[in-house]
Amino acid sequence: MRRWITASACLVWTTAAAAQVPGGPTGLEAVDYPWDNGTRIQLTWSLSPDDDTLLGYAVRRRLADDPQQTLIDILPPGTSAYTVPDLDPELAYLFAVTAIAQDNTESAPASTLAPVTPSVQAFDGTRLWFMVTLVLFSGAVVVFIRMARTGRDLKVRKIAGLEAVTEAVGRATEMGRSCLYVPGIQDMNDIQTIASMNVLSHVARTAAEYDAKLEVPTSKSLVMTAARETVETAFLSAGRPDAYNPDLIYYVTDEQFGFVAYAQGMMVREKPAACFYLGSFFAESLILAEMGNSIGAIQVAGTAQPAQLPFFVAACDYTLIGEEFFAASAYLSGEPDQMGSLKGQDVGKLIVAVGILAGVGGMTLAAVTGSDLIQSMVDYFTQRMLT
Amino acid sequence: MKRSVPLLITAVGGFALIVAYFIPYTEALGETVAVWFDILAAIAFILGGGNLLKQHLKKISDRGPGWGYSGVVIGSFLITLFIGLSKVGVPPLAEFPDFAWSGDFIGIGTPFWFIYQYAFVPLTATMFAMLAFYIASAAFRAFRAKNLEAILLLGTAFIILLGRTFAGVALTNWIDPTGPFAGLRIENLTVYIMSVFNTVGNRAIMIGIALGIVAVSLKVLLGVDRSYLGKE
Amino acid sequence: MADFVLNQWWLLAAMILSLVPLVLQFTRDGVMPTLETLDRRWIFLIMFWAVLVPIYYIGVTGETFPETPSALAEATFEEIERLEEGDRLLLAFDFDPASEGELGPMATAFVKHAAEKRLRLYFMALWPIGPQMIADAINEIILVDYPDMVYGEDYVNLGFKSGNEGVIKVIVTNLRELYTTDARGTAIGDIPMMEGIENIQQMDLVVNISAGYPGTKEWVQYAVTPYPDRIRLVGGATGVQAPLLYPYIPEQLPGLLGAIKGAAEYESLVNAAYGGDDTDPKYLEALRRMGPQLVAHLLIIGLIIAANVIFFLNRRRVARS
Amino acid sequence: MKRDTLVWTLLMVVGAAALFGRAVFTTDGMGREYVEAVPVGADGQQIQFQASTYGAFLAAQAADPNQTDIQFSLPRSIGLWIAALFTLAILSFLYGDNPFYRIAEAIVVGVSAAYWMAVGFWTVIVPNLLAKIAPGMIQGWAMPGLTGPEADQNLWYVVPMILGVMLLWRLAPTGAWISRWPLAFIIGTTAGLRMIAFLHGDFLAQIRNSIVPLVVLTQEGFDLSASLTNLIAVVGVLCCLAYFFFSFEHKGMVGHAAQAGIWILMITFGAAFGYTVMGRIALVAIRLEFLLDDWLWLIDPIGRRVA
Repeated sequence: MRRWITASACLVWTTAAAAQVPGGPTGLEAVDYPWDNGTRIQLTWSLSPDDDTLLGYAVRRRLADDPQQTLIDILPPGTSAYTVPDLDPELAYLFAVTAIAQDNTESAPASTLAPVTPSVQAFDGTRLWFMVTLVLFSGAVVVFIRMARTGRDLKVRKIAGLEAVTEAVGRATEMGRSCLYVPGIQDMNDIQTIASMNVLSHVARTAAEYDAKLEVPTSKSLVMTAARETVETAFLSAGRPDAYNPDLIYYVTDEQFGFVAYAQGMMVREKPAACFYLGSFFAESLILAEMGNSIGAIQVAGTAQPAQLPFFVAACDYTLIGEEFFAASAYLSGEPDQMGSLKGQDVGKLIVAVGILAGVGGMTLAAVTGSDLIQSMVDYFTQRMLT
Repeated sequence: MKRSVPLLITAVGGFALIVAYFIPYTEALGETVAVWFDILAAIAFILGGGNLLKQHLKKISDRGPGWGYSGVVIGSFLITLFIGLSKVGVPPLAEFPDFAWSGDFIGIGTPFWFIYQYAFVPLTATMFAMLAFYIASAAFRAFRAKNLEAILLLGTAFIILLGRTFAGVALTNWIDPTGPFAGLRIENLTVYIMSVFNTVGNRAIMIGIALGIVAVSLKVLLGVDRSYLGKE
Repeated sequence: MADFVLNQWWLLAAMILSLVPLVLQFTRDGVMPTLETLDRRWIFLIMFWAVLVPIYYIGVTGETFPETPSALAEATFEEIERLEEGDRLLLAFDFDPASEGELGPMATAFVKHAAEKRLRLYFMALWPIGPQMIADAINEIILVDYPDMVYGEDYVNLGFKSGNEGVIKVIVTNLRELYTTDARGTAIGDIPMMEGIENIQQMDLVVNISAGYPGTKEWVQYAVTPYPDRIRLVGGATGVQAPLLYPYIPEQLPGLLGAIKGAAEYESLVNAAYGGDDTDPKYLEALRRMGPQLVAHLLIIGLIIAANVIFFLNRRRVARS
Repeated sequence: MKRDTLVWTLLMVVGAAALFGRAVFTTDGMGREYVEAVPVGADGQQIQFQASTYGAFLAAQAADPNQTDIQFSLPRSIGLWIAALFTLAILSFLYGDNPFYRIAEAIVVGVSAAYWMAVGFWTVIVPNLLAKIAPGMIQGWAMPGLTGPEADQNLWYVVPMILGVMLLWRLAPTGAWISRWPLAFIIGTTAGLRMIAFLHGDFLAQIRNSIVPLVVLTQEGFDLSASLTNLIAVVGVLCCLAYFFFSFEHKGMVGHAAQAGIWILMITFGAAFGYTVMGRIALVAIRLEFLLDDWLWLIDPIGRRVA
């Protein structure tokens, strides 16, 4: 039952008696991996003459000033090149490769003679494809924003949750009750909170126009600061700077459940008629949404926390799912710049769909035909371009 | 000055970090910025704490409804803050008996630990526990077969819930685990739903979110969205 | 059961009394109208009793509800059952006190099972607080119930190493690069059971109990994926984490215990095989915790059914009128 | 409604009286905490109190009636009672808003805000800001163990300090706009960092994972179920993406795909909902166990109060 008697396990006992020692690999060369962050070295060697009977090759490294060798990896037979990862750019290394026979006997090593130090280059070439991706997707957004500025008419579909924002604020005004806006419980270093500030600006503007009371409790001091700037600007641009009351935008506590303990108590006492939960939420999502439901408020929620979406979907009137939440401020503003960014996102999705279809097609073709060429193309796509 | 400089700071800060990501010498810049952010957030506590005091002091001086509770907030806030910041009752570390301030501010048995253990933990944990009640009332109200979407939502939740009880498992135990219909056994159904549909749904949501983040970030960096920068 | 009712009549009386107004409302207004306008506080109250009474019943009588092991729990059990005396088992404890409620019972059951099988146990942790969880398991199980197991020969605590998945990447090929001593500071070379151990590919099985990052996902990605033939992994995870691991079942992760339910199933398997007649209550923790789970789940299922009965009856009534 | 409240209040009072009577007049007892004195430090001079149990106390008393190693702890017992009352106060909100809940709410807000401020001061401001700017001073004050490369002065940290001061400028009577500069810095760097992180992490990984062969061949030949699963996965992702398209109304082909997409999303949400229930019930079970076991001593599943 000793399954662990495998190649690597037995490297420690290399003195198996009377075993045929395989021919070793030769001509080991180590060179720095070009265009990287100085953590890789490339090894190449010539195959052992007994390559077809081998179990594989063992690659070891050691520091130039330390005799202790470290096993890095065991490679299948037929391999004659390897990129050593995770090295330190400030250290010099020596490498050795041995051939291992089926009975775990090891050959004499092929060793590098001069120490090699991985060097840091000015550009990380391993991220080249990622840069292409980045340029492609940001480019799509930027190009459409520019196109929108030239006055092109860009149409988008309706999102029910966003149509409801104005209606909800209006209803709160009619009923003489307040609106509650919770911008999530994360700090300004979460992009969802930033997106929430953008939406808040439009909600605040609507509230200013309707003369509704808008209350914004926050869980972080910085969010309170940003929300005050946002709401003040919105009231100003709605022509109601006098109606702006900074005391309605306040800090509660950084603690998630302390915040929600306050929020549910406040909701049951003040009974806001419209509740907006837009931002990054965790477990408190359901507490807020259930409480809002029990007081009969119209609730619009939006988050990019996949784990909390089910609770918002179950308990709120409208839920903006993931990307819809990020699109909300563009929708609400209706400005051409903003519409352009939506189109850019769509182009991004189109590229993704085409990429997935191409990859799936290639992989299926490779599986059916067994063609190594197609397989290597697919591998390049998934292993290099998509990493 | 009031608006154009911040816009410049936003754009330069953001684009510099993007470029830095591709240059090995500067790729760790993001981590430095993250540490700086933590420092800024900690300094901003002063704003938050000040606002908390101001807001509740105002309620007390106005004698508005429930002003007594505001007194409780201020009292518990100031007491906790004083004990926490001044390390009341914290003995120095055993290795450094001469350094009176070296002890762990939340070491077991210290007053701050008592507050944490006997007030902070039970209060927040019970708040968290209230979810069990809300999840039941949400299920009762929301899971009604109004249309196909609602049926799928409640049907899936139902199967998963059933699979979490031995009664549910027993319900499909008669299906031969090696036969052709083994996939209909509730535990297999659960695994299938989670590993196929749940994975697929989350995958699409994640792709959408990433694109949304790109758009929002670019709008912020290009100054299209700048409401948070206030008025001129 | 009868004894319980007789001795603890006051609890049941309190429960029944508290529900009397609801029953009255049912009889007065009829079932349907009551359900339609049901105050959600009744749901809260029923939920409260649904959790409290089983806890109390199990706490007083020590009886637990039966558990039918699922295929995944059986697969997990089999993975360990297949090992032979003296085989090597790596136990990686990646959780903290916050998740101990769910994962503690799994850890207990894994250690008991392994100790009964006389496996050699290697403990390690990637979470800074993991060593405390390891110490708990050693103190409460091995030292108390398996005093003949010798430290360094039958079990060893390698302790915590920082670096998250980086640690896994290294120890799959070279354990000694990172672990020069065990948690007590003894040099690895001086520990008899570490003799000949170069890397964790030599382990016969890896058990990972995790509450998040780093955890089972990282073990799959950085240990099993590169060495699928040499490293076998089973895991235990919290209810929140478990769904994220399903995509790896069964190829890369032949066994998985999800949440307290998985723990209870595995516990019942271990106790059935090694528990004897009078199992120590500490080996029944998950089964005890399943009591309130079961009743509460049945309650929610009942609520969903009730909600839909109302919905359909209503719709038919509307259609008729 | 008033009568309801009265009835409930009466019930609570009766219940409390019964529990109190049981604790006082029977031998069962309730709500006491015990500690064990453990010597710590190099010379064992310092004494630290660690949590113990009533059972251990009884055992120690039986062995030596004069022992002082394990003893009753008044502060911890008071703490336990406060914790139990807080637990009940929060739960009482399920019935409706009430003064007990409002007190608990006020305390949790005040305590937790101050708690995080103190944590921020001792774990961020002191080691990550002050210790970088003035390591010598901090080493002599609160961090005597600060040595090695960690103890080098790093004046770069003056930058976040200046930004912090600008942020606090809001409190000054004029020039509040200066606080927009640090805010702009935070928002700009967040946008840059998150964009890269999401695109390079989740985004590419999700696309990579979506690329699977539609025909799965194994040693035994064509694997129908695996192929079907892959097909569902690929079509499913594309349909969900179609749902998120903003440019097209959900009509025609796109409409059908988007419809299928929303079905898959609903299955996803239902599954996550069902799966979360278990964890949430565990949370309330732990709170009730705390009340019944640690506080009321009504149950004792692991024998902590048996000698």
